[in-house]
Amino acid sequence: MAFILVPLIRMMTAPSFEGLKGAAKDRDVIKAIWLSIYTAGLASLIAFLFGTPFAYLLARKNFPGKKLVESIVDLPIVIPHPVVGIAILGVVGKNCWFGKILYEMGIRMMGSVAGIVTVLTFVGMPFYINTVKNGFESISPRLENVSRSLGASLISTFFRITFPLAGRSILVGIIMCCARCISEFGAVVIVAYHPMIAPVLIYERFEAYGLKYSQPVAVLLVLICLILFLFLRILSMPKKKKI
Amino acid sequence: MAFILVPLIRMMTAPSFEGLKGAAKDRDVIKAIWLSIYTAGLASLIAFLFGTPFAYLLARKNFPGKKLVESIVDLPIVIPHPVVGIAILGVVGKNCWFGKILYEMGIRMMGSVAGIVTVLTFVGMPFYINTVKNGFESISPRLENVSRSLGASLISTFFRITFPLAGRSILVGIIMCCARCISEFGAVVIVAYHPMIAPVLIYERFEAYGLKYSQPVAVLLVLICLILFLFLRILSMPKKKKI
Amino acid sequence: MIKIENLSINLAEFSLKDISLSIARGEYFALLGPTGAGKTVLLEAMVGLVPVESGKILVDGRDVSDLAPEKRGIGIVYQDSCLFPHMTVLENIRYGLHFKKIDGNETKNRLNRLLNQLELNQLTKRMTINLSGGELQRVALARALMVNPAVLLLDEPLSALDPNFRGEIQSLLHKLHQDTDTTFLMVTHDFNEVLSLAGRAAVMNHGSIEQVGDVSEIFQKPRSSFVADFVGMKNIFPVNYQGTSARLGNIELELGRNGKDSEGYLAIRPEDIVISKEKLSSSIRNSFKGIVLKILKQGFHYEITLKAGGIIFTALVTKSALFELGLKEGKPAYLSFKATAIHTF
Amino acid sequence: MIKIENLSINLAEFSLKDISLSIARGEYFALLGPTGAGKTVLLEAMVGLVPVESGKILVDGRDVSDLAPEKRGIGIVYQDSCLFPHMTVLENIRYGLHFKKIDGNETKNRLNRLLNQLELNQLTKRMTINLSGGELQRVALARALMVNPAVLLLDEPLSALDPNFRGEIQSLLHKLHQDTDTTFLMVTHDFNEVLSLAGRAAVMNHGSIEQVGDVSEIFQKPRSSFVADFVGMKNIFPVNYQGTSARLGNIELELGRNGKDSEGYLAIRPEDIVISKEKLSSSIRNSFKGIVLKILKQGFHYEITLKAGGIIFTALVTKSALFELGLKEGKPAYLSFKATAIHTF
Repeated sequence: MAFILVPLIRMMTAPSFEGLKGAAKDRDVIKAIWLSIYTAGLASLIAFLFGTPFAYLLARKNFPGKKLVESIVDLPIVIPHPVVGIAILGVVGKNCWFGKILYEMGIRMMGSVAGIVTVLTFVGMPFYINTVKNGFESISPRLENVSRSLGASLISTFFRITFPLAGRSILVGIIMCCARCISEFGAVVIVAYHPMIAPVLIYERFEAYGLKYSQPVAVLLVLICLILFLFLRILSMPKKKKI
Repeated sequence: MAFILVPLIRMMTAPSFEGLKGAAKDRDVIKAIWLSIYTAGLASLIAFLFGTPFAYLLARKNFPGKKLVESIVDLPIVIPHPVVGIAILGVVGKNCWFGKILYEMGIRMMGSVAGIVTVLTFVGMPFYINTVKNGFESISPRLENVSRSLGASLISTFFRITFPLAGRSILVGIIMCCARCISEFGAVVIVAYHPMIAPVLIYERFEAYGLKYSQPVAVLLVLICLILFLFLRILSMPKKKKI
Repeated sequence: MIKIENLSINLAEFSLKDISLSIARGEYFALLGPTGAGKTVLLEAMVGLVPVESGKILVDGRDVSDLAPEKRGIGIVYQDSCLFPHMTVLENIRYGLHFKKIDGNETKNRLNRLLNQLELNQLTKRMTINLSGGELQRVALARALMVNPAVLLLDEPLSALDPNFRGEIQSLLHKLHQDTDTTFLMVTHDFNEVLSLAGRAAVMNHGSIEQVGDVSEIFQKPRSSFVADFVGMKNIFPVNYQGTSARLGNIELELGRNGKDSEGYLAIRPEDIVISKEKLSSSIRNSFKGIVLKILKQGFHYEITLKAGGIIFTALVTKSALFELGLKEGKPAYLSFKATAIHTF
Repeated sequence: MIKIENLSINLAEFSLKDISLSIARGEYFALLGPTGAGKTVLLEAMVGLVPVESGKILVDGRDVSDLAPEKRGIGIVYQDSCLFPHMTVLENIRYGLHFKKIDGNETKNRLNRLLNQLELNQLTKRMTINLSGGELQRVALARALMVNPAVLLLDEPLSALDPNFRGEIQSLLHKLHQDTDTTFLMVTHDFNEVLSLAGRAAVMNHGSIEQVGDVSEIFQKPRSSFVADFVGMKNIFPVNYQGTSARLGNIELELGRNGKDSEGYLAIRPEDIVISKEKLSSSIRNSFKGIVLKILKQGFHYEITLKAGGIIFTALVTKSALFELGLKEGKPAYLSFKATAIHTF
């Protein structure tokens, strides 16, 4: 507890209000934080669109090799962050056929927003899928059975019963994914040093000017994370009531 | 699925066998990987020692502010990685009273193994505590009640009933914590660029020599992560039987 | 009407072997069996949640084996009622109407009838979280009957209720069944429910059906030792048959009919054994002197264990009979039973 | 012996108000009540898992209210048996011996006796995962009795079992209770179990005790309308008392004793109402002409609903009585009951 709290509180209180104000006015800082939020949001949206049906499949169906698929989904969590960046560069780089296609379509990954979003989706996806999968699992399949026995098709049942009941889990999943994306540094720094997301900016300030000058930006970013996190906690709180 | 697998497979197959052998013989690489494993193991041990009783408390007792405590435990997951490093430096640095005490005791955090372990414990602890907490929660408190009604004290009950039954969860928690520690980069790079853990080495190679030269080291590290991960999956597999 | 022909299912944990069953339109049918007998799998196969390996399921003559659950016309009510928690009571009941073209007037009439019969008029605007167990189950019944299914499956509909609510829902089920032409198929553990509600029943064991027939037949003429044991037939003995009599320990029983092959089993319900102080001179063919071993209170009755001719019998008597006869452990008594009370298998 | 004095407990969800209860050594006591009445909280307070707010719990005269659970000498058996899954059957049974100094010979004898009584000799080396429901519960009983507790709490010990196992465990409980001097306190939903096993019982509602007494007294003389309703007393009416008679709708009842205050309730068990075609000339004081409204099959009996003097009565008759009397819905019949069968409260 103290071990976790003391460093954070110390950091939050270290920079003067002036320093914070200065950082909040710094155009580079604002741009970086905005880019962080923007790319994290995009990555979460992608996770929502592609991850939701996938999570439903994992929650409801049993098929041979399901454990393997679940393991693969979890992989990005355990891969060292710079390695994630290197792996993605390996695919989208110009000496891979896929990278060539992208290059010819005019999409550049290295050092672009598209690259950042790709990396963030990669690291955030498992968090989204696992949260939403648990959400779907906590809804009794009997509710869906009853719905179908009353004449609703599989798709009607999903949109009328499953989706509304899993709404909270989906929101929590999006926030989890978002939080994970905003906190990512190691993978992004490999793929795109520029445009600079906030953690990269903090790192650069730390390297160039030392601890004191990186703290105000860090505090601003943490504040944003905390707000997200607070949302998460408030949402997951009244979840205790049984469905 | 493909989105996760393709970059990884591509990366695993990109470096030639010669390149891998070369990397495996490189003393710097071996030293870095060993340091990664060693520090991750130490951090997991610390998490085990301090996290187990804490997780038990969270699983069994209800107290006002429990939600708050749980939120604080989860905090390190959402804090951007470089910020974690900066926060820890803020406490152990020489301009904080705590840092001064450490300095006078001859313990240096900045650029030392102790520093790395501290950072890793910080990021790994929530994974350990949450996993083990879930493990404890899945053991019916009635088993403990019965044990106590048969004459076993609180402590006897913990060591004879709860701990053996939670054994698998504890192992999974340690592996989760270990995996998270080995994958960490952003926080460590702030506190200790040297001695170099494997992700930092990979980053340095990438910056200095480019993609091609970082890949072999990345593959080696990923292999280690995958082995850890395989353990995790095998352990969590037969957990389906009801307790 | 629902008809099941040679249905086989193979799941990892359960399998059903060659199930055949025919339930007439409007019947109230009970499905009995121990936990793990495959009752729930059979229900799920009817609803269409478990793929059928071979065999057919016919609803009103239409083969539904390959149809999606929503096209089968089979409703289901689970023991935990499974109301949709994000809807009000009324929204729950009307849910099925979104998917069925039903005439507005008919809908209105049926809704009003169900709300009245199930006494749900006061609850329509409530959320389901605030309902009691009995109320939940009443709403679940209304929801299932609102779409007028051909067959309604009831999966232990009373088992999650407090005993004092059970009677209430039980009489509702009786009434609802009489008022519709829906076929009711109920899985239950409780013999009392079976005897009160169902006309016919089937007993399942290890994935196959052991016996199908009228409820009274199943309880009074079990056709296998498993069924006899399951429905609580306490006096089951292996015997040697000789023509119209059977040898059991040291005593010879009069069957009044030819027995089975040379060897087999016979069973006598404890209620069918008459206890007396003197040998009865009546139309009863079998009367033996024995010794009372044990007297055990069983609800409002007493269970008497007697030994006669080396065989231990169990009989059930009322309290007043116990006192009138002055039965005591260790004292002699006569036990008698009619030839027709002996079930052979 | 266990004695509870003015026990009060306040939890977020439940509270117990001023519970007092005294159960003699070696008694078999049953605790009844609807879900949510606080039965489980009371058990947990006795075991020491819920902090007591005020009041005392005494075991064999020793105040244990502030003792840790392991020092109270109170054992518990849950419905889901709660065996330790990482131990064999024998290790489970012997578990309590690690913490108690018991003479080796005594231990051996008790272990053998329990293994024999509960027929566990063949199972000692098995892991608990492979046992059936009945076997699990037998092991749980052996484990609890191995440490010879002063009091054994049984939390619905039969409710998780298949009905055909219930009888078996029920007779085992009866036997075990007779062979030890341990006080048994059982929470149950099943009246049959109460009537078969328990001597005395208490009915709880909303965190307080509504009635304590002999089992027969609770079923035959419920002291509140809640208890009457809960134990299935169907005929409960509000009445005006006048001396030794009571006015109920258009009819005047003879009580044979002075009634309560001017207003109150009375109850008659359906079994105590006699139905006849002619007015009975006997010692029965109350006999009225009525009309049969409904005949409903109830297990092996029939429930007859009659209307007499504007009041609806429910009576329970056997099948043979139904046919002998030729009762039909809409036909007249007489209903009679003794003055002593009327319970006033």
